[in-house]
Amino acid sequence: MGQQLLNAIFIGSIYALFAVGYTLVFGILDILNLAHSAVFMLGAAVTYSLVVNHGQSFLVACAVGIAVTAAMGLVIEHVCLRPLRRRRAPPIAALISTIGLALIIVAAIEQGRPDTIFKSLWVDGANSVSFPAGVVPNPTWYVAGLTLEASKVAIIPISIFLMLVLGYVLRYTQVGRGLRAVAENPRAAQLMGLDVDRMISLTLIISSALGGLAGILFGVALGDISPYIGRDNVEVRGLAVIVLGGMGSIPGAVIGGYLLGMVEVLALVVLGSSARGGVAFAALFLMLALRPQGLFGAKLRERI
Amino acid sequence: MKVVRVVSCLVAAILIAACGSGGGSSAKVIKLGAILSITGAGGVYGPQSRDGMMLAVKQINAAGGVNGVQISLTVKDDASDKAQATQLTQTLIQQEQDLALLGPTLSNSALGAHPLAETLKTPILAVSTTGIHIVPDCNFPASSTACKYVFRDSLGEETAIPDNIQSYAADQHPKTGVLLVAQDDKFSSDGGAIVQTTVGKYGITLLKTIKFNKAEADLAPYVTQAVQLHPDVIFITSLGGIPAKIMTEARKQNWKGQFLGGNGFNTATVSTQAGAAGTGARSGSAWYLGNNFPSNADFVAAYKAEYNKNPDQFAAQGYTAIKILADSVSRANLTFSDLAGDRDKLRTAMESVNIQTPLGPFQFTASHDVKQTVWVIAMDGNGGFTLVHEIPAS
Amino acid sequence: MLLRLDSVQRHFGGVHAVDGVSLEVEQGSIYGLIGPNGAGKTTLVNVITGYVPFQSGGAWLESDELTGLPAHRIAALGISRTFQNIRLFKDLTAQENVLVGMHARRHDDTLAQLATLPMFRRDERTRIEEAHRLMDTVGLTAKAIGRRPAGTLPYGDQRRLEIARALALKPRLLILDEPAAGMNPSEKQGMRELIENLNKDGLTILLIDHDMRLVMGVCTRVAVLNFGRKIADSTPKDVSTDAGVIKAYLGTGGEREVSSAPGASGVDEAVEVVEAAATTKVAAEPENAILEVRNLSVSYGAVSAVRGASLSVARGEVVALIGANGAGKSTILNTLSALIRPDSGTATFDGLDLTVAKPSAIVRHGLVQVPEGREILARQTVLENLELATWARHDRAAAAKDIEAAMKRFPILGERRALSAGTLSGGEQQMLAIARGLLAKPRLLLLDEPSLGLAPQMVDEVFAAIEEIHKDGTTILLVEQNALRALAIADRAYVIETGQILLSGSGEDLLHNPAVRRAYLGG
Amino acid sequence: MDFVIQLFTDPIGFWNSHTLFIAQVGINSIIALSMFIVLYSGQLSLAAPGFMAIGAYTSVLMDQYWHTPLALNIAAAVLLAAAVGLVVGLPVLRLRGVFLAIATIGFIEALRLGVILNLPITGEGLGLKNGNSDPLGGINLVLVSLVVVLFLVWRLTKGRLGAAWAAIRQDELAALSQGINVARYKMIAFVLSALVAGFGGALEAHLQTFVDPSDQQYGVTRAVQILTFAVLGGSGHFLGPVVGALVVTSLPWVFEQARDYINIVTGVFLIAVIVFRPQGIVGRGGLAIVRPRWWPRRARVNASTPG
Repeated sequence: MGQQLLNAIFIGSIYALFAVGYTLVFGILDILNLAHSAVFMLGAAVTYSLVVNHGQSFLVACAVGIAVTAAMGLVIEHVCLRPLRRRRAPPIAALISTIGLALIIVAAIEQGRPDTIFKSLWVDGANSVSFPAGVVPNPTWYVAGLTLEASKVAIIPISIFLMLVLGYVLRYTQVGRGLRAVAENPRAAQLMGLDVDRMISLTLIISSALGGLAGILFGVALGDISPYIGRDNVEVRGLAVIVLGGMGSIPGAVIGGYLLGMVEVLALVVLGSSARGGVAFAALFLMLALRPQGLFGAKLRERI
Repeated sequence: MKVVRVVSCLVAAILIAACGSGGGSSAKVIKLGAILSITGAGGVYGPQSRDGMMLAVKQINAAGGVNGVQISLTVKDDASDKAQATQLTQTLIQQEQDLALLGPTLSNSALGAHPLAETLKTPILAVSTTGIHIVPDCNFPASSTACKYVFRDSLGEETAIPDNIQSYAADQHPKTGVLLVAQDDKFSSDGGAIVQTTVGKYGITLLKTIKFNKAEADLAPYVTQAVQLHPDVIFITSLGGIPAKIMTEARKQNWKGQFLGGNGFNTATVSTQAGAAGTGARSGSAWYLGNNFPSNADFVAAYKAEYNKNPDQFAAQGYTAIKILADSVSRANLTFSDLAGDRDKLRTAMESVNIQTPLGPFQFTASHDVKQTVWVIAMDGNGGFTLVHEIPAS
Repeated sequence: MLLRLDSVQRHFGGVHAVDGVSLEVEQGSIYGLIGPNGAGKTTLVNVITGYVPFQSGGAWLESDELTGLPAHRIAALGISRTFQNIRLFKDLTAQENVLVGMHARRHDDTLAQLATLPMFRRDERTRIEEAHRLMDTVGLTAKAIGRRPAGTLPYGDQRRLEIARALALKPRLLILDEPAAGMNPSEKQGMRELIENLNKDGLTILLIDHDMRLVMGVCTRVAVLNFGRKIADSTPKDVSTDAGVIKAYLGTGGEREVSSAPGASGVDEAVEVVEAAATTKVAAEPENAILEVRNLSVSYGAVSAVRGASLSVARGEVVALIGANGAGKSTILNTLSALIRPDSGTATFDGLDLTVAKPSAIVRHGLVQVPEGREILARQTVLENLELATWARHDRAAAAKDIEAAMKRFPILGERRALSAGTLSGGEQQMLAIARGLLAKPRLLLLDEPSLGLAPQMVDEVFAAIEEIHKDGTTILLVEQNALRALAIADRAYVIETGQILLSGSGEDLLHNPAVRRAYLGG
Repeated sequence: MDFVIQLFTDPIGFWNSHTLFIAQVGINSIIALSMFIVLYSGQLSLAAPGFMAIGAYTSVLMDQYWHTPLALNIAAAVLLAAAVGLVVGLPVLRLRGVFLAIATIGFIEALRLGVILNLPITGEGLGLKNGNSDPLGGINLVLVSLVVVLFLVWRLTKGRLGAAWAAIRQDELAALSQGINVARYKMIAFVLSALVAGFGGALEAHLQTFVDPSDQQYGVTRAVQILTFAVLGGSGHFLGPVVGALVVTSLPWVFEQARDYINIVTGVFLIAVIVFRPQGIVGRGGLAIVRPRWWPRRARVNASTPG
């Protein structure tokens, strides 16, 4: 059971880190950025190929990987969101455009083979790969029959630290106030001299960088990097997390992440493996049916 | 204006088409079509199969073709999508007028494509599908009778897994096992079912069957559950990166037992991904890189020369598939005018194929399944495999 | 007795939006409901029509109790309404809009639809004919606009179409919420005739409007709301001379200025406008203008809000921009702040072309707006609001000092600095909004309706603050409904009417121009 | 390219050698129409694949265990789907926009992973063998059904029901003031869409030799694909979804050469359409479903502010 608890916490941290970026964008733009999972994957993929195919050191690779995903945030804003905003299109439009971008990113990585134009990004096509042993220092300790693996243990402080930083920035800095102002009332924000477009770009950069980092940590800790880790493994779970925590609430996303981790592991231990699959989604459905604003979200605004 | 444009387009189209068709039909050529998953999840296997086939075609044509007739192979990508695989099967048969088909890559696609080929009386040779119901009955609607047109040169899990378990049982006499099976894809579920029915025969008690979904983010909880039962063996039937993930996790959790699996183990990528954790993990394979009997040694050498990388099982099976068809064609004395007739002749010829291939001496069983040696291999811990046993076809 | 309300209560947080209102609407009458902004008129309507639940009290339509029924049931009972800001189905055609209106009295035809029986086709035809009749009734030519998406119709037509849609319900009671808002005199005249004709055909109407002339002219009985309470309920004549009403309506100082409520006499408005224009010499435009607006035209889709307006503001001036609801005042300010882009015309502020500059750049250049409805950030604390206000500035240290200063100037803000701004009262929020505007170091401050919905004493404080700011040398462009107060402190003023500057002059001139007063005070 | 050319030069040959493809387009159109019904009433629901699964499994299982005729199986499938639609709809229909979308995603995945993959009767991960499927012969049935569904949807959007839906999509508050019972009409739309989806699912199963519980079939992937059909084609006009289904399903065939990169093509196509023609290929204003609170102010009454 102890081990299972650890498992829950480890995966919970990754969920949380992924969901924070997701929920940040929703909180400020009221838009579901479905390209976020692709960005998550991109972060892991780029970092991996930098290390393995371009012989960079892990830390350099991470830095570049995060930079790339941050840049991808800008792409999302300029390609998928801003044009729609200009045309006053409703958010469902942004849903579709981000789906489109996600398709493109995943396909690009999936087609990354030694003989294609994407080879500098990725060469393993649809394969799943893992960092070769030794590239990432990853000692494993055995304490009281529990397995503690550095890469996984590290995730917890990293995630918590990042979320505290983000929380601090949003709460106590001028930029944070600006972001919250844009979230609450962009008109007023503009009248106070904020450049709303700038703030939105910033939001997506932060969100995507976090997503990318989450991807890297996922790849390192779970030894699984493939074009599909975003789409298949975390996208819908990310949704579950931000709904559990309350759409748009950062602490909500964090707690939601750990909560989902727990729920899934509990379901496995208590209900058995076969029942587990649907649990996350059943939880998602029930949450929305019973308490749409989530555990920590503000009361839903009636859009009338 | 608009009208003009449309009309001109039409005219152009007709002209192009006219030239196109004018060129094609006359020449005498063996038209083969392959439906493979180049993109999508199946992209892990499709490309290798394709490379293997292409190599074989190249060699044969270079050597003057089959009785002087060149082979033309068109490879179509089904994007790992069942619907597209089936649609492609139809067009290749009815529009491209191919003599015979190869593929598709994935089991669930095969369950759509094979019955169709059967109805359209066109030989189709599976090159990578190892699940249940591929042959003989190919899950064909409303008839338990064997499919006459469906063949398979890929070693079925129904043979590979039991052989593997048997040989390991003989070596180590394990008492207990746990099965980890991905429940949300055909291939893996098939494998799981086979394991469950087999283990009893060799005195292994299955402590628990743990099902999970491929889309699971973290498999650690399942592994923990398995490890905590302290089994002698962990059976893994799943695809892609998952076996490697499980092995790595289990070793980290300090489990020292034996991994047994199926086709999902048999690619270099899996072995590489598993790394040290995979050392000794055994599976029954249709092919072994290190075999140095000529038909394989030559293949490996040629493949390296062509693509400067090692072939894998799927490449070998793809290569073999073309060889099988070529041999059958050479014995089928086709008319090249009556397509339906030729397809039937080819089918009959295929049933009596008996050649040396990279997989070893190759024949079809009465039920069109593979009849070949099973090579029990074990991961060597750095991306390769070592041969453990050689179980000749019974 | 068609409609009867019995001490209806509705609070929002601390705000007594509707506070124990009882009233009775006679069958076949036109019942007027007036009162200054924020008096609770619309809330009362929302309660009657089931959009806002009752807190206490009750309502009856003849024998049917309305209390606690969902909106759609109430509508089905025969109360149809229009909305203060038009809520047509924008993407549906005008005709479709009216057809939707027939929903409640139309039996379900789904099966007939599937069969497309001829008899059904006949129904359809008759319905369409009826829709056209209704459009004609409200003065729309069905042939011309029937097939156009409602959203693309001109403003006046949209108002009329909304009434046609309401009529399609065959209502027992029709509630019109400010049907004449933002209409020019001739349009208003048309609306007035329409209302009278509908009433002639026996329809009972509950009319809410700012325009006293309209209300006083057509209504058989008028109730006056102020801060959620009914302060008068009588014939137009009596109401118009009721001191309490005058005070409530014109704001403090009102009684000094006028002896009877504006528009009490039924003189034709259009005539007066001309009069006004004639009797007022257009004051010479200042030459050292810091803000120059020339032939500005702005529109929302098909609805043109500002038509070739020109105005200018010189350094150190207080300029007032007065006019009726929806006349285009706020639209002009929002165009200056680049929240909306004009169709044509120029607007330059101290060398900066406002028609192309980014909103943020405009603020940085010193043109700051304190928007209508304050738009404070309710979820952030007072202090955070103030700190954000210095966003465009780079002199952090000075900014910090200014914040302290602002909290001294508006002590209430100092006291409440740690509370979230949403908890402030309306007046305090207005103070915060103004303080926020000042912290951006404006060289020109745009004030949009600073006294909107404030209690009289609050209004006094706000205007005191404004004068103080002006003394400190800030140039101010003031948009205000409380024309008396605005003109009282303005150096110059522009009177705007349906998007056009009608006349301009010194505050004094306009203030003492009888025509202007009759035409616009309290409008 | 050959694909398009043959379509013009040799229609008959095209038809004969592409029946499966055409049938798939037909099926996709029907499912897209089910999505259209909810979108048309202003609800962003992604529940269609769930109801398809219910339809498919119901009809195939009935055939397997009771050997009942296809018509009966499909009828039962449709009814069951509608019934489930009612149950699922009750708790979540008050949700707006993406919230409803997410809730319905929860529904379909809970159904697939939680139920279908765990009930022995559904064959779990092995899928379900469909004894009486008719891949090649099914096409006529499909096309006829498409025409019928198309006609029904068209008529529904024309009548009192459709008018109410359109009104709700445009402005729920105003709709209330016209005496429209918004809650009820939303529910009707949701159940009807479930019904159509169930029908489509049963039909699709009839074309397939086995029912495959994969993600592409009844999971989120499929849901997104269907949404793409409806939105791309245009959710304001009943022909939109059909056009959308046709276009998206044909892409890999039309861009034969670029097959490896087809997803990139599709992605670019999606973004282009949504940016330059948000209302979709067909129709106008189809996307007026939800607006974020911070979008520059449009006519929006806040019923709770006095004055």
